[in-house]
Amino acid sequence: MSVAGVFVGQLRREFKLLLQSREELANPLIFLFLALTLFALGGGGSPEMLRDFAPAIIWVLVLLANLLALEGLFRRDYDDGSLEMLVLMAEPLFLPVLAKILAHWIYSGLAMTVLAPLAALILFLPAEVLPTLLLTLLVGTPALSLIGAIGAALTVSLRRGGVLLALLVLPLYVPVLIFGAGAVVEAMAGIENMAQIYWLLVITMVALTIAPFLVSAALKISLEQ
Amino acid sequence: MSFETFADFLAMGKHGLYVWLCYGVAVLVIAGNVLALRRQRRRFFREAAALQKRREADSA
Amino acid sequence: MMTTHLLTLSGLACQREGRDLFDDLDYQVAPGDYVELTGPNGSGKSTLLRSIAGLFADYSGAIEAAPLLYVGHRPAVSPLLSPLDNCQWFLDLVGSDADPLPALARVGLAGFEEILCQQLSAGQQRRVALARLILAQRPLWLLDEPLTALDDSGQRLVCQLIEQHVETGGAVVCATHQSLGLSATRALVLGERQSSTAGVVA
Amino acid sequence: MPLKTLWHRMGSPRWMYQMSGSWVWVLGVMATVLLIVGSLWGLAFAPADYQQGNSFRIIYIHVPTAIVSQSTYMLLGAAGLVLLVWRMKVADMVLATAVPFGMSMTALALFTGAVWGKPTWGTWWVWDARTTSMLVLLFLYFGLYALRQAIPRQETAGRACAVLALVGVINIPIIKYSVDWWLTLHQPATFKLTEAPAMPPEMWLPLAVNVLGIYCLLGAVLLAALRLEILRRERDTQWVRELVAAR
Repeated sequence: MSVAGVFVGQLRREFKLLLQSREELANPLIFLFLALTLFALGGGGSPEMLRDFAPAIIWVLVLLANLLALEGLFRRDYDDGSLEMLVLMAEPLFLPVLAKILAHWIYSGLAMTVLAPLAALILFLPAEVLPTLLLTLLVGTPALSLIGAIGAALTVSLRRGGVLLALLVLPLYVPVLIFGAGAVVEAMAGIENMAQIYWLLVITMVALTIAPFLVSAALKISLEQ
Repeated sequence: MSFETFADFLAMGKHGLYVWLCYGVAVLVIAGNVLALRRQRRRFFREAAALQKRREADSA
Repeated sequence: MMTTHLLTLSGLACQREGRDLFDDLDYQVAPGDYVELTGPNGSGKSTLLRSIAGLFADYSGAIEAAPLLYVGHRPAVSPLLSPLDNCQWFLDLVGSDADPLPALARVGLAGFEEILCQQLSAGQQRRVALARLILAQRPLWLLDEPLTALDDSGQRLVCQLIEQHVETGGAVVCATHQSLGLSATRALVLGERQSSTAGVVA
Repeated sequence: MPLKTLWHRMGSPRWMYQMSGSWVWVLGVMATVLLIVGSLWGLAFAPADYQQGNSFRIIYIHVPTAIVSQSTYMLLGAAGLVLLVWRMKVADMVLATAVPFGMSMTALALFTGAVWGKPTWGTWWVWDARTTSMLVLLFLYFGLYALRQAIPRQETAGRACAVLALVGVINIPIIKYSVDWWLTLHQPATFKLTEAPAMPPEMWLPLAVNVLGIYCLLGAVLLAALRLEILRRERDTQWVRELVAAR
């Protein structure tokens, strides 16, 4: 029971924390739509210009919103000492870490996937491409949370970790962006794009198998201060 | 030798600017690396020697 | 090869920022021992505790410790959760299915179990950390300044818990500025290099 | 010297310092000779490319720097792994000293690639697969450099950079593949800067010489930087004091 208990216990704690800080966790989503409107305003709201760029705009902003949501992953637990208790007590550490990353994905990646139709609407993305957009977001955003968690763990103990976190993590997001946005662009052009979605799945699977261990190592290192 | 005269060699058939720009910057970057290391090494020995002299002065 | 000792330090040495914190420290803690770790600020009390707990790795020498619980400066109590939720998470973490309520009552949080910790006082939040000491059932306790933010009754509670734990065969290593005044107290003083070895009381 | 003791001896900084002294000079001289010979050969004696003319000669500096910038990152990843698994001091020092050189080589490769693009495609910057993965690699280097500056404690900074270097190394092939796939798809049959069609020997021989030369340069610069880092970290030891006094 104990191994599953650790995972479920950590997940239960994350959801309880989620309930208490709903407004704060909605901020990345609000940022996403705020930035979308800026793009629309910047482009003068003309459908032709926005439609061609819609996949790139949506995916880049999902990346940035995910980055903003990473702050909440370890920072709060580090400040009140729970992260130290977690690193000390949890054996194996990667299980509760995986639970935290799953919770983070739910309130960032998954939430953005659910809201993606709205984003596609205001950028005039053709309706027939929407399924591809949702599929790429669903498959790609877990990789963002997993890879981003490594950066978050490395910078959790630093006072001004924000910009550094972006500098560490965004280059690692490049493949996810390329395959994610690429698949949607190809869907718009009517070309077969399952290959890109499979590649997204590969990246997410690789991240799923490697990232939790790297995050655990990074947490132990960050707590050495 | 694939150039008749030295002038042709420099001009490189209207691509001279690009080729010599690349090689010039390459030499600068490599020399920069080497000189930076040499300077840091000299600074280390200067500071270490000064520290040592101060230690001897204190303990004397 | 688990000797009877709950904690064995052999040839322990550590430098931080070029200063020797402790050097060639040999020390044993047996069941029933209460050790008070004292010394000026920055003399390495926290570093020693964190090294024993396994949080700090840059030391030479060997540490052999029984299963332990480390309570650091920050009580590891999430303000957005209630004391009950905090303890329940901790119990899931260590894989124990004990009931947190009696422990919370024992530390004087009866009636506060469901209130968010952010509405409790700093002293009450530290009591949640003390409840964990009871729930953890770990033989070795490492406490870093446990008296901070506690009122008199809180400090008496800490002393009772330590005495009870020591009587039942546990051991406590406590870093503190003011002695807890318990009966069988062994002292381990960390300070300038020359006094650290001198102060070691076998 | 059996491998076991070599591996063990690698752990002692003093032995590393003394052993590497002569190697810095050997590698430094070889690098200078090889790079001069290779460059002159490529610039003056190699035939011009029938399509690109003489701007093709930039390949003799662009390719070597591109290759060494990627192998330096691989070296950083390997040093990270050794540091995390065996906690060897030398690996920590390699991780601390190789980043500036790797960063400058990547920037140089990027610069020469861009300048080469001007006569070839008429613009200073083009989102070609090679230049783009070079750019992302440069950001990975910036990440490593920034992380080391951000963490005050040296041992913690070393191990944090080790984790980041490992993540980076795992990502480089994925980034390269995704960039290659995405950009070559959208630029039909652009001329590939490096994998040129089968080059005749008189074209790729100087290239091989320069690649060898740039690796010797990597060896020389890395060992020199490593020796300085050893001195800095062992500043309070007796043998370093004697060295300083003897200077």
